[in-house]
Amino acid sequence: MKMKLKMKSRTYWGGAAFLACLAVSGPALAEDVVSLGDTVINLAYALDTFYFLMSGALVMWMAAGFAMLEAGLVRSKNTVEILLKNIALYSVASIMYLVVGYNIMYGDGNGVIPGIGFFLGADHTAADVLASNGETYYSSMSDFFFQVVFVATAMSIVSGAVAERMKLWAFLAFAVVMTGFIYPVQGYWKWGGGFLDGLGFLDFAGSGVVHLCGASAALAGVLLLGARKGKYVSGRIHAIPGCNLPLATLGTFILWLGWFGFNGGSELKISNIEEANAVSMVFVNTNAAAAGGLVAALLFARAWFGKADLTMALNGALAGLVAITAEPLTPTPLVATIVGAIGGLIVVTAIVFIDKAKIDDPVGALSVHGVVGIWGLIAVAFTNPEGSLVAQLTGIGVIFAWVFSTSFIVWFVLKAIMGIRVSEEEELEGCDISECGLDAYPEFTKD
Amino acid sequence: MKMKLKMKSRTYWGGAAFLACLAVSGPALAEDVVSLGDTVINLAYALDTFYFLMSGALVMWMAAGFAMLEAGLVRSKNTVEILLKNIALYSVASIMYLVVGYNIMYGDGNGVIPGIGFFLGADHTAADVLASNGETYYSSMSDFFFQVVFVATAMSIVSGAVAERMKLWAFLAFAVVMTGFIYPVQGYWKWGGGFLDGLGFLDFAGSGVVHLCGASAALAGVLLLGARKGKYVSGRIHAIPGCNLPLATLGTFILWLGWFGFNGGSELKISNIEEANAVSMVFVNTNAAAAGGLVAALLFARAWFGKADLTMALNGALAGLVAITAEPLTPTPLVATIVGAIGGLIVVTAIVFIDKAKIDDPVGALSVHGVVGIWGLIAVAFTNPEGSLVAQLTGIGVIFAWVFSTSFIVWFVLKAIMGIRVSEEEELEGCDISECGLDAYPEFTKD
Amino acid sequence: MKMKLKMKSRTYWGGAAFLACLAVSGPALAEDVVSLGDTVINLAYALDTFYFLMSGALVMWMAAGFAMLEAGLVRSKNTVEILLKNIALYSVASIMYLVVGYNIMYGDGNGVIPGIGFFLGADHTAADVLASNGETYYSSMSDFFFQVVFVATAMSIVSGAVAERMKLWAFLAFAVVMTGFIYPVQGYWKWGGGFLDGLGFLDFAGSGVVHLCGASAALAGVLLLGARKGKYVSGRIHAIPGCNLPLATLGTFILWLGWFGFNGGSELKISNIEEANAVSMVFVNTNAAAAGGLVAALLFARAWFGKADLTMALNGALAGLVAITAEPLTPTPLVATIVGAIGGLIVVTAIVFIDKAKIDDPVGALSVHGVVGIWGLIAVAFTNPEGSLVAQLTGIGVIFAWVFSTSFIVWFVLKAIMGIRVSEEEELEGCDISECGLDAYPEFTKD
Amino acid sequence: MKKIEAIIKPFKLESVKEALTDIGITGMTVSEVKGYGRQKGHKEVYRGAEYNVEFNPKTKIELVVAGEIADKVVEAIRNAANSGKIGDGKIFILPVEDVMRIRTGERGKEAI
Amino acid sequence: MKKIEAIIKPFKLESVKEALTDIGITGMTVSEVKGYGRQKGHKEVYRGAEYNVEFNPKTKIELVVAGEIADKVVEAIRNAANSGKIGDGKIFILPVEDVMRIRTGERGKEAI
Amino acid sequence: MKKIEAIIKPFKLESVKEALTDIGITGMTVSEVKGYGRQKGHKEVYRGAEYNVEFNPKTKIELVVAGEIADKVVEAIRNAANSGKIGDGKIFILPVEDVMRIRTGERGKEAI
Ligand SMILES: Nc1ncnc2c1ncn2[C@@H]1O[C@H](COP(=O)(O)OP(=O)(O)O)[C@@H](O)[C@H]1O
Ligand SMILES: Nc1ncnc2c1ncn2[C@@H]1O[C@H](COP(=O)(O)OP(=O)(O)O)[C@@H](O)[C@H]1O
Ligand SMILES: Nc1ncnc2c1ncn2[C@@H]1O[C@H](COP(=O)(O)OP(=O)(O)O)[C@@H](O)[C@H]1O
Repeated sequence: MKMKLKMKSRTYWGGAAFLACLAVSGPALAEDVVSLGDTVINLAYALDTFYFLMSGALVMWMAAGFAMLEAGLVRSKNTVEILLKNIALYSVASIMYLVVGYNIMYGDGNGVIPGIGFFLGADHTAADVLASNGETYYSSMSDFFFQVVFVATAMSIVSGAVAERMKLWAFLAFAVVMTGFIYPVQGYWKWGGGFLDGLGFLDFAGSGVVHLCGASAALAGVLLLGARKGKYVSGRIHAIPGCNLPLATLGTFILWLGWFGFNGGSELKISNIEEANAVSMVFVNTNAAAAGGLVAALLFARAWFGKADLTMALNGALAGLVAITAEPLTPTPLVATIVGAIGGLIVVTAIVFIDKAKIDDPVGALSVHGVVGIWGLIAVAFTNPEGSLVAQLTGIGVIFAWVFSTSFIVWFVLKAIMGIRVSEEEELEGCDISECGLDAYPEFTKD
Repeated sequence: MKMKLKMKSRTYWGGAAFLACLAVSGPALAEDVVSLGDTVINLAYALDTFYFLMSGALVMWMAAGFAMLEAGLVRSKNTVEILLKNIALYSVASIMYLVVGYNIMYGDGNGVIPGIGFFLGADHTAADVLASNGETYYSSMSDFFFQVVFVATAMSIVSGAVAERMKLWAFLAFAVVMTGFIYPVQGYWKWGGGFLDGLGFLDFAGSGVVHLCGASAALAGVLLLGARKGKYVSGRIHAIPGCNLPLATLGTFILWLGWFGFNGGSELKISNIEEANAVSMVFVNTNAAAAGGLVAALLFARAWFGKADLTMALNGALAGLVAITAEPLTPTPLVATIVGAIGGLIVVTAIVFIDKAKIDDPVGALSVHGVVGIWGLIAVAFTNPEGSLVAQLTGIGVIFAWVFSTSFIVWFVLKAIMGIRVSEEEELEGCDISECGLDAYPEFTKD
Repeated sequence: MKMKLKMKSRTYWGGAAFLACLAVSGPALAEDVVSLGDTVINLAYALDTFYFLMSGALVMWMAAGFAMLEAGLVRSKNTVEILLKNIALYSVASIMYLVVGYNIMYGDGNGVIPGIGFFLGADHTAADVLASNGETYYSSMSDFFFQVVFVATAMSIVSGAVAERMKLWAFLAFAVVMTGFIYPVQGYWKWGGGFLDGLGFLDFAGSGVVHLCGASAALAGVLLLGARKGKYVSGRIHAIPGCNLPLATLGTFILWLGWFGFNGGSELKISNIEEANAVSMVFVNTNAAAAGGLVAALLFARAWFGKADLTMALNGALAGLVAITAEPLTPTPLVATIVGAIGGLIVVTAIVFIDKAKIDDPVGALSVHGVVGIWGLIAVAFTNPEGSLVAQLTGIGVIFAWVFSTSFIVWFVLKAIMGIRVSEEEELEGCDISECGLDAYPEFTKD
Repeated sequence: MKKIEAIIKPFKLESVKEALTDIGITGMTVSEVKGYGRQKGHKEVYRGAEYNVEFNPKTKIELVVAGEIADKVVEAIRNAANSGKIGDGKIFILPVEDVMRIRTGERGKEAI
Repeated sequence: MKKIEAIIKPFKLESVKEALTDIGITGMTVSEVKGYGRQKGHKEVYRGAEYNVEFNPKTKIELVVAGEIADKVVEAIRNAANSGKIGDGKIFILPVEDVMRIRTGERGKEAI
Repeated sequence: MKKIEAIIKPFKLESVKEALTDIGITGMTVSEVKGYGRQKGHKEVYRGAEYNVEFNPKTKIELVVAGEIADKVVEAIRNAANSGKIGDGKIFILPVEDVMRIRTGERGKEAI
């Protein structure tokens, strides 16, 4: 990677070179101005691309966040399997979205039926970019990278909700369909310029397209899967404490950090004053909403249960993040804090009621990403002048209907073919031994 | 977030568009040069803003570092509470600094008495920026984001020192005052352009404004709080080993990484050759100082105690980072390494003597951020030609006096109102159960 | 760090200032164009430098990844020591490379015998940069920073292979020679423009210069060190499970993230369209290869052992990353996925056979970085038109021969002088107590 | 007085505890142990190397009771812990000479 | 010879150990156990669902001593472990038929 | 029937288990304990403060056997666990009145 060897010969604007032609008149000068202008376009393209890549890297990091969060909230006997599911689903998503997902989501469909295609085309040539008059302003490969990590996020949401009882291979089989087809289709409807986008449905970074989507798929799975053995016995709810709360906290911090890329990158451009201000506003609001969510959830849980429940506080922060994701740009930081705080209150309530409804969600994914995702989408109608409640509700309905129904079918088929739940025996001794043949913490005594 | 939909209509410099007017003469050309120049200013503004946001994200990540470091160095029975304190204080800081802190720190005061204001104003308009002739060169929102994470850092320092015995809610109440008032006031005195700045007191990234500040507040709390039960019995010092050293090490690595944003971002500009070189130098020196601190502390601990104490090595790395923070730009990398190494030697000594003085600091925060923070500020007098020992000592005195005294009062009042220490019973069974109602590691047997 | 105080007085291009001279004619205009051109060069320099620093920070983060991965795969009684080795080796590398390594690697040698020098020179002046006509386009300090983290990576590879039995101080002594001399010399041969580079040996980001290098040094150490007590007893292989798989998984995620800086930064330039596209392609391919490696290793392990071995899956992802590192730019994402997948198949096989050969490598470093590093270098001959199998094989041979032989000598001398292996007693009770005097998890019962 | 030690499968603890409280037992001490017996352990594979985990996790219940109710207690434990599968465990009855309640210093049956 | 098993509160271990060494006891074996008894456990709330932790952490001390000093030992333990609060624990005395020191093969009292 | 409790060094467990199976023992229960005895613990330093870890990790093996083979078992354990170093541990022999196999309800020797 030695610098001197890699320097391209192509010559860009060089002040030195230019001093020579100071004397020369109009035309020559004009040419220099053109070459200079082209250099500036090159620079802007490079900056926007770099901003994309950094944002994408931060979102990729969220995969680690989900893995740690979930590994911390399950029991030790199911830890290896949840870790494996998380890192494997990220890999599956990376491959499936490359093979076909991206083309479905950003191909040319008719608004409802998406187009289809495979793999990635060549990147923009310099000539095209210069000729595009600003229309083409960053690498399509960087766009793919930024998009692919989003799919993984949606799928990560599922793994938490079905934890501690779903078969590894059934889960990965679902991941193939989810990341290659289910997610891209609804993604096309909104971000691909499909009919939802036409309807004026607003979803800045994916409270709906990513979070509600993931939660809807998870719900379908959970309903077909049933609760963990021992969770609801003779009508009573049994708490099943997570085995490693430092991991869960680390996971939340990772997600919080990654979210700056998730929302910040979704502005899609930073190379001028307005855009730079916009991205900055998104960063500030994203942070404010998370803080608001955590504080609200913490106080609420304390008031309700008499204890400062760390796991609720963590879910509160995530709720704040999910809530602001649909519109992190237009609200003021104060409003963003409030939007997040409401998300925090909602998530605590949702977790308790979903539990009472005997829907077993070990990590609270349905509440955080589903219920609060809906809140975030509705909030747009109030925080963004261009937002309309009708459009938002339509979007919510469409995304849920599509993802839930298709997921339900896929889960159902998987259940019929290979089964989606481990045997009672295996569940008792833990999925780690039966599915992975390993203990997560072999040296530490367990209950 | 679909690109095509978000593209602003505003047209910027486009080579293609320009080719058309090649023929045209002077004035037209001149206009193009102007529009081109504006585009360049836009770009520089975007780059500096992006640099700010990335630096801020790295500093935000330090909050996770403190959480992991502290969770690793306390006993398992107090782990949930320290995790909660850390993530909650970050949230409180984010809100309080947004509400009022930022305005106190960067409002217009008379040099001693700061101004006051609430929430954030609008960002710079493109017109203002273009008219500012380079004075205004990055988003004020990105500035806020970069500043807010610093407050959290200062507050994180406190949580470690008072760990394992302070009440959660008293701690958070203190955080409100600290992040909304105490920190911003002294921040104003230096970075807000107050009298300390006028005196020529130098503190590049906050060895004083952030680290000494946090340590001074911590000291006041520790003195009023007393040592953990069983730490000093009948004159003998009892070691209370941290329960999870991999977490402590992870935390140190996180802090090390985040520090590149902490110091690197404090150059505040990167968009030209001199600034880019400066930021690079800061990165190199920050890394060198940390390395020097770790090696020095490791060798010193080995020589002194006969064992290669990992926790001392970790504190050594942090000491190196704190030491260089006051001036990471002017010293050569070799000098930076030495400044860090001296920090490493100091921290080991300080930890032992503070312990002998029966001041109980579970994680060594007073030594790392306080004692070494002072060393870092003094070092400036020797590593920066513009530095003066008198000014540095004045700054140290002022910051300590202000933060210690105000903090002492706040802690004192809290002690009177609600009490700051958990009951002996609760301390024995651990704060996790009594305050949070959870175990951090419920499945793993404890001593 | 108050902005207003740090603003340089130097005036750059300002549209406002410019409006004044709209009237003026040719020459004045020309001057403005020059000053504008210089500003653009400044900007490009700043962007490339920033890109370097961010990439370097990501690579630095890999040090944490190795620490967590290794801490997760050893037994709890050797955890403190492996953590200490990892963070200490990073520090030693930072210092040694600063003192002399960098100068050996990028000094002026004769192609075989490198030059020598100490510490770092001054950075480029603005004048030089402007005069360089694009040749000099980023800060030399940022270059150093990016380079130094690579050395640490190579050394981190060693620590894993010799874990659980090597003396701490012997290891660190080796680190001094490795990072100050052995690595830089072969680095010079390739990236410093030495004879390997002349031969057309291609190694984009270091499958050979970094990974094979680290593995070769590790192999020499392992051979002299022997297997852990109890690993191979009476011809039977005894599994020694890692004690904390969540840590190992976290480490893998960290490495995956850091690798974007490792490969992405090795393009060395991003400030124009072609380069921005190139960096983007590198990101996409790096991610694709890791995903391919994980999936392939997971399926292969499942088929072979009947269990979905998480540790093999993690090694598979790392294998994919190592495999693509030699050429992440020219292959299409699909090809990159395949290159990674083959790496995943190779690593599983290699781990099993190296184990059968009674070469004890607790974390699989020899297989991941050595065997797969070689595969990555060979693959270049097929994925890069400019690649030649002969040149690649030569490079592999030279790097291995040099690093293995010199390392062997150093290990041998260390063994003679101070011994490289802990006593049987110490190994039984664990290195943590004997070498560091600490337990990693003092409160949790161990087998 | 007798000391009864029962080695049971961990997931049976809850029902055994209930069975015992049902017959009026107010105290017991529980610990985690590893058992070796007819029930064979399971195979694990770690990085290609197979190995047997020969010890199965078990829970040990210790309680001291008045001699006359010992059999009743043994029966209660057996009924609650029995799943008919190999590995259900064992119950041992040992003689106890005396008992003291630390708090009160009481001795003998009163102390139980 | 007698075997004395004491179930005490964990934080009392230090003082009990000292009390025993004071009366010349040179060996004992300690383990972590969970206790069920009059002392009720505590409530925890996890994500809104309350649950009782009915078992309290206890420490079990086992030591074998010569019959004649058994009472002395029991008293020593009691005095050191007694806090007068419910949950202080129990002491059981069991008969031991023989003892062997592995290192030397000694038997009987010499082996203790 | 007798109950044999052996306190041994953890790393001896494997060989003791083998020695026992060699003489036909089919069941045993193992737990982790901490031992205090002649073998002194080790010093640790934590952040400059020295402290003694007075308890050494030990493994406790409990097995109930028919009275007549008790001595054979004790010998087997001793030979396998003996390293001649201080801290090798102890073997205690206690009387057992009855045994029940939970699965079958068998009593006495058949249940072992
Ligand atoms: N002789 C023995 N002494 C002590 N514990 C025993 C003995 N035999 C069995 N156990 C314990 O009982 C458990 C169950 O015994 P096992 O033979 O596996 O099944 P079962 O009790 O159905 O015959 C073993 O895991 C072990 O903990
Ligand atoms: N019958 C018993 N057999 C065995 N252990 C017992 C018995 N009764 C109590 N224990 C142990 O003693 C501990 C303290 O007993 P508890 O009834 O809670 O208080 P107290 O000893 O003050 O009456 C219990 O937690 C349990 O571990
Ligand atoms: N009187 C005793 N009662 C119960 N356990 C004992 C007794 N004496 C020793 N032990 C156990 O045996 C272990 C070894 O004893 P120790 O005195 O250290 O060495 P040795 O057995 O060689 O004399 C101790 O760690 C302790 O666990």
